Amino acid sequence: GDDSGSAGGDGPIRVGQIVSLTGNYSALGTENKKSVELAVERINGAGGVLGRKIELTVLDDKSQPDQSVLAFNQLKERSDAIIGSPFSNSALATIPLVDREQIPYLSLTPADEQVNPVHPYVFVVPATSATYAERMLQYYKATGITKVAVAYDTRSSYAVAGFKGMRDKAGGYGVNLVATEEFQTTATEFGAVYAHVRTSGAQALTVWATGPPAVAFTKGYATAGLDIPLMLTGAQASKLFLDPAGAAAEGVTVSSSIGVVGPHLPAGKQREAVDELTTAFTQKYGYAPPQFAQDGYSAVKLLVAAVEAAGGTERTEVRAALEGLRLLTPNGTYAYSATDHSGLKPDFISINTVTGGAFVPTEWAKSQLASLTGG
Amino acid sequence: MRRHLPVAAAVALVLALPPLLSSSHLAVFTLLGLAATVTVGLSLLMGYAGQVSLGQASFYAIGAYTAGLLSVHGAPTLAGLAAAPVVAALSATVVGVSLLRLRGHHLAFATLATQLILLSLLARGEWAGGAIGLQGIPRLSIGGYELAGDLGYAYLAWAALGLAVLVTANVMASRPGRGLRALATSEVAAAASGVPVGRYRLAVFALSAAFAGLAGGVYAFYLGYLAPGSFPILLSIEYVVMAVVGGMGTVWGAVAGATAIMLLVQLLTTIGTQPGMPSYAPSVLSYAVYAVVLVLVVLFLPRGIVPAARDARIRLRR
Amino acid sequence: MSQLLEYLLTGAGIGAGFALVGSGLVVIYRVTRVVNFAQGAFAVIAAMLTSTLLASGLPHGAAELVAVAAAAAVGLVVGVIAIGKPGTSPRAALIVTLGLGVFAYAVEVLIWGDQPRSFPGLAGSTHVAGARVPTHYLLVIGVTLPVFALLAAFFARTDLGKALSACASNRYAARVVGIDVTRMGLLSFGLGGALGGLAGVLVTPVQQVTFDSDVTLIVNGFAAAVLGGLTRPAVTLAGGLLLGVAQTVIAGYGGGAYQLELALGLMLAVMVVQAARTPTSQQEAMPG
Amino acid sequence: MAPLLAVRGLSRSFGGVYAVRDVDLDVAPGQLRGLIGPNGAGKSTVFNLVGGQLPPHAGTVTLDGQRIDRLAPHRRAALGVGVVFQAARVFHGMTALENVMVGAHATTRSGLVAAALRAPSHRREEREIRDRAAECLERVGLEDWADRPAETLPLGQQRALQLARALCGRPRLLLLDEPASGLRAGERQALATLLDALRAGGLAMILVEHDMAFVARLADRVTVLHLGRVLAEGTAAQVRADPAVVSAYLGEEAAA
Amino acid sequence: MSLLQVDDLVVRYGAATALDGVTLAVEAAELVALIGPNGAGKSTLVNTLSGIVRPASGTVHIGGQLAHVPEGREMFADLTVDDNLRLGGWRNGRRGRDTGHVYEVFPELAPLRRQRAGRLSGGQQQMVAVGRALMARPDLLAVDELSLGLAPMVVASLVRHLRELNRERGLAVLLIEQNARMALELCTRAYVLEAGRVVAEGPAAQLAADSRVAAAYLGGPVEAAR
Ligand SMILES: Nc1ncnc2c1ncn2[C@@H]1O[C@H](COP(=O)(O)OP(=O)(O)OP(=O)(O)O)[C@@H](O)[C@H]1O
Ligand SMILES: Nc1ncnc2c1ncn2[C@@H]1O[C@H](COP(=O)(O)OP(=O)(O)OP(=O)(O)O)[C@@H](O)[C@H]1O
Ligand SMILES: [Mg+2]
Ligand SMILES: [Mg+2]
Repeated sequence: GDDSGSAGGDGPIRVGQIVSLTGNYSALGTENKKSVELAVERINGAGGVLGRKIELTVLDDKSQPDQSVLAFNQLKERSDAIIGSPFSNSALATIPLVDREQIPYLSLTPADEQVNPVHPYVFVVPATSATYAERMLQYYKATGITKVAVAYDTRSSYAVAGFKGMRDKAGGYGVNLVATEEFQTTATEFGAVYAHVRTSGAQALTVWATGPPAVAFTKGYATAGLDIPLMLTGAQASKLFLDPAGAAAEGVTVSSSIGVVGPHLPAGKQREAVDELTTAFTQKYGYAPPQFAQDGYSAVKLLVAAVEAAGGTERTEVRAALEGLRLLTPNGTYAYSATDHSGLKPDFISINTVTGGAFVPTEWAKSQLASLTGG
Repeated sequence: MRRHLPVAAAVALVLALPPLLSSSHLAVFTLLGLAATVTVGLSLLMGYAGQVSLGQASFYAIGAYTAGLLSVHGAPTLAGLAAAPVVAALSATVVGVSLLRLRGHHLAFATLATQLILLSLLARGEWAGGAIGLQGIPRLSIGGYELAGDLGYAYLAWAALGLAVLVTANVMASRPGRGLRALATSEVAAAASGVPVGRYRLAVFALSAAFAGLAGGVYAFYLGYLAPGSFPILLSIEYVVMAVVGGMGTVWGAVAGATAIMLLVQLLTTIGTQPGMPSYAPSVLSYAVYAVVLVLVVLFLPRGIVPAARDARIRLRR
Repeated sequence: MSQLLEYLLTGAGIGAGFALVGSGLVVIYRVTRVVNFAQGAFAVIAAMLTSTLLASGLPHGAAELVAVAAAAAVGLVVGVIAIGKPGTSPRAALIVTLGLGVFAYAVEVLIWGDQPRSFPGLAGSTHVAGARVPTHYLLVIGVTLPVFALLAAFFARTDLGKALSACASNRYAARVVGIDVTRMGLLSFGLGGALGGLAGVLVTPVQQVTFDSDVTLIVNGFAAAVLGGLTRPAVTLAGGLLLGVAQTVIAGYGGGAYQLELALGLMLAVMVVQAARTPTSQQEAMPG
Repeated sequence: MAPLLAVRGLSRSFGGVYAVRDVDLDVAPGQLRGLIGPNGAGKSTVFNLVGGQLPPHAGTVTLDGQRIDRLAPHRRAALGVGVVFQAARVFHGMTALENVMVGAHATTRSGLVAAALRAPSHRREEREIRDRAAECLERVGLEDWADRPAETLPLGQQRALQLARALCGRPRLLLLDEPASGLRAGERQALATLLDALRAGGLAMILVEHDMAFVARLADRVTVLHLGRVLAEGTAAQVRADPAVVSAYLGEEAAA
Repeated sequence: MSLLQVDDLVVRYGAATALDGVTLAVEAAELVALIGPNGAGKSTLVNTLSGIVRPASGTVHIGGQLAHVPEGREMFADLTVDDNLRLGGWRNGRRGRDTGHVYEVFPELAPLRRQRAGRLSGGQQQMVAVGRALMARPDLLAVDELSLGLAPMVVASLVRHLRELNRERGLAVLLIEQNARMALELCTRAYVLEAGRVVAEGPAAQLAADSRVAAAYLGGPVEAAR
């Protein structure tokens, strides 16, 4: 490490990013990295923050928790803030060190455990799975669905948390979970789930999963002859899901952050925030920004706003600034507080149907989004 | 005495190095010590006793979770650390009683399957923190003194390695060690010479698991957090690579192999994420260079780094 | 009843996929005693290539064929590097194939990126005796069975098949009788590549591939093949089917939370019982 | 003298075909029994049944009055059964001396823990094993090869090495499966002298060998196996004269 | 040129020299014995002939089909006896498939043709090893230990067959044999190899009469006991 005094000063603002560029989470991590770089580039191009440039250092955690710790150790002395890994285990391995070193840490993984209990310096950017669960229940209630089957990947902490959130809150929305099906990350065939759901009398099926099983599930569902809607979660709201699932995804319901359905937003600040990212990202990389890109971009936005509010990079001040922040980003409007480090409300989640290979908000979602003018 | 000189030099280096390292290098140093400890055990198993384990990380995990769970539930941390190798060895014994009937690739597969099953149990078990992991493991305290700084863990990791090396060297140069090496060639002939083949196979399996468990125990306190994601199958395969690259059938081979692979990986990570590198560099470059180096080393030093170095030295002396 | 039949048939479909990956491992191991860790990469490359070819307008069938041929060529290249150099032991060659598998990651990411891909297979489902089975699984079974029949016949009945087996059985003796052991090894790698490619193009339509899907593929293939000691095609097929059917039946009647563990446990039990019935003295050649 | 080894009604089949059937056999201390017969007669199978490499399907094996036919091979070794296999089986990656030291396993004790701690008792025993092994190597004339990796020894030396390894276990009964095969006349001579000396020391031995002259010179008694059964038993001269043995095994030329 | 011509052959294993300038020849239809103590380099020589060991220097010329009976039997343990034999005919392609003539030489093997070779007794394996070499229908048969583990009757019949093949088909043999007396009786010429060098050569009868050779290889009291 070089000079370790990190407060104030006029030098660049040093941001470290720990991200999975190899291993299981690399598909997510690459998008995180691209969008963070894009945001930094744009901000520096526009003159920086408080007249200071942002200097970004990116390290690969290889989708391994201890490599994340290694990366953190490498970054801690020369970073004013850190953007964390998309892999929940990596993030959780790093958080004790964040507590000790007291560096503002913006996490790009949605695990509820990071904010519950609150760690003073840890702020989560993506909507947590519990938030998604709540939004889906709102949708079910609004569309008169009361009997729901749930299937979840027992090995994915995201899926388990989502399932638990749904189970705990279902009663409040008059929803009855008539079937609970478990499967594994490695599963490629779900005939048993389809069969069990078929006999359960459910009116809809929610699947909590990340990565490969979601695609295999959807492909199987298309030939299973079930005629109730299949509802997937934010983890599927990207081309990482749409491309491999292909025609099988047609007609499936998928919840997503609002950034994913930017063109369907009403004109206004929120729409502008999304368009800003979409235009820049598409220009640079040739495709529309997926969910994970929105998270990365929003993280930089949040950080910059906090530094501006704090008037510098003094860590305690940046932390305090984050806690009092209200900021419009492509992901929605964040409102962190001393007791809530997860920031996003269910309102910023859209429920979509895959139509013609794209995410199109449902009628209900459209009516909800109509209020999101952001100003 | 002259034989002990290189060893003494190595010990002195290990003692002197940690305070000089930056905190990130110190972390690498610590993790290296742990990886080498596991690899010494694996090399013992593969190189001497001729058994392949593709699930060695499971004993690393068992050691780690043993130490973690005990101390999370209030047991003295030192007791947790002491229990780590013991529980790992016991698990190996229990698993081994039935699995060690298997040989060669059957055994390799069985160990791999065992690890998959273990990971799955950990990911499902609320008691173990589930997929999200076990949080809040305290730091290790020895006699009321809490090992808070990273320096202490670096020494601890390398002390574990020292112990593993010493025990391995002692065992291999002795009666049971010879029995083990013999049964690697021919169990029939070894048994006819009086070697209790089954018991020995089990014992060496347990011993190698104990090393992995000890390393896991240190890891638990060092990181303070454990998750199934920390012990993937690929980690087990990495240990095999380390053992083969370093050279099997020699204790120092395991250490050299772990060092070479670990440093290579860190180097590639650093290079790949340098500013100015193309966006695919971190993955493409690190995969490609890692692969090429690995393939070249294995093709041109098929018996491993240490035996090759030894041969070269003998040739130079001539 | 028809429910059980449905589980059995879909299980056989997945199991056949496992067995196909395993078959390539068997062909290579049987001849060279090398456990080819690059086997999964053959499948991934063929699948990725198929998706590209289909996207560029090549019809189904042709695209798959080209991809399988390409996988065979990749197999040959892997073989040349892994066993082409004299004095490379099977254990060293194993690590080389592992390295080449990682190298394939680099190539795949460079060409196809790190995002998952898939392509459609046979659509819809078919009713078999009242059970509803995705049609694509019937295709997988329909290809796998004849492939294994051919493979078994090739090794058991043809001179070339026997010469190939002889290479691993006793390398020295094979050279004594004039078999070119290296050339036979390369042949097996080519064949193994084609089989891996075939597995890739057949299983991808029901799931997806990413550059690192090879790990899962190889674990399943290894599980299928190891039951027959990595040398026996027929037992490999049985192993794959056992693994696949056990998973669907367990998921169907017990729940999916532990299907893999239970299926693996079942395989382990079969292996241990098998081993217990053959004493050591028979696994090694008898002292005679 | 009471027999050290008593084999009664020993039988073993492979896939329904008997390789050994109803065989009786005795060896007393200081006695060398020849075991001869055509190829595939069941001689090596008898050795495997006595040594424990194969379980018998019927019959008993007693050593010094104790049943050993259900014991694991390493237990039989500990009781004093030494084996020299027909195919040379030396341990790879170990020197000739280390190979022989493995043979001492049967009669030494120190285990993993003592070795790991380098306990004094263990170090003493190590020295003793090394001395004993060196002595055994010398007995078979391999002292110059002590530090060579065993697998690089020529075949003849590998066979001698096996003998040294067996001797290092201080056996009471030694099973020798064609120990002279691949040896030249001079080397056979040396082997014969060694076996004579061992017999004089009270060792009981069973010798399988196709060289009738070698057997005749050494064996006190000879058992002839044919198709798994005992065809004849007696002194070398007696069995050589037996017409059944001539027609099944020796052939007219050799007997002439 | 001779059927087999070896000139100044040097073979090394690492730093150790196993053959140190060996020159030897076998003419068509000639029976030649190669005798020498353990470790002399006999197996190394034969392995070099069949291309398994690479020489450091020197040349090997073979003017016909060579077949090699390796030391230590070297079965394809998990293949059947029949398959083992057939592979012996690998070099001959289709013509190499007829195993009948081998079962004539070794009638003992006929009932075992479906048995896995690894399960055979030692002597039975040696028969397969010799039979496998005969399957190549060679011009030159290099035998590394002919009678190893074979019962006396089998040896006698094998010797008869070799003589016959030599007479009828012009088979040449380079014979390494533990029983030097038998080897010198069967062969017309012989070489004595010691420590990697040819130390004596000449007509077999003449070598058999040589007192030094007799003492070392033909045996004293053991053989004399006959
Ligand atoms: N594991 C086995 N499976 C099947 N058959 C076997 C097995 N072991 C031995 N046999 C058969 O049993 C018979 C006896 O074999 P054994 O090895 O005892 O003969 P031997 O008397 O030692 O012959 P040799 O003098 O050739 O060594 C042979 O016909 C052999 O083929
Ligand atoms: N693979 C090897 N590595 C090292 N040295 C070897 C190897 N093979 C043989 N040697 C050595 O080469 C020399 C010649 O051995 P070779 O086997 O050719 O002798 P041989 O005359 O056939 O002996 P035998 O009569 O015992 O069969 C010996 O000193 C032997 O130790
Ligand atoms: Mg025998
Ligand atoms: Mg030889």
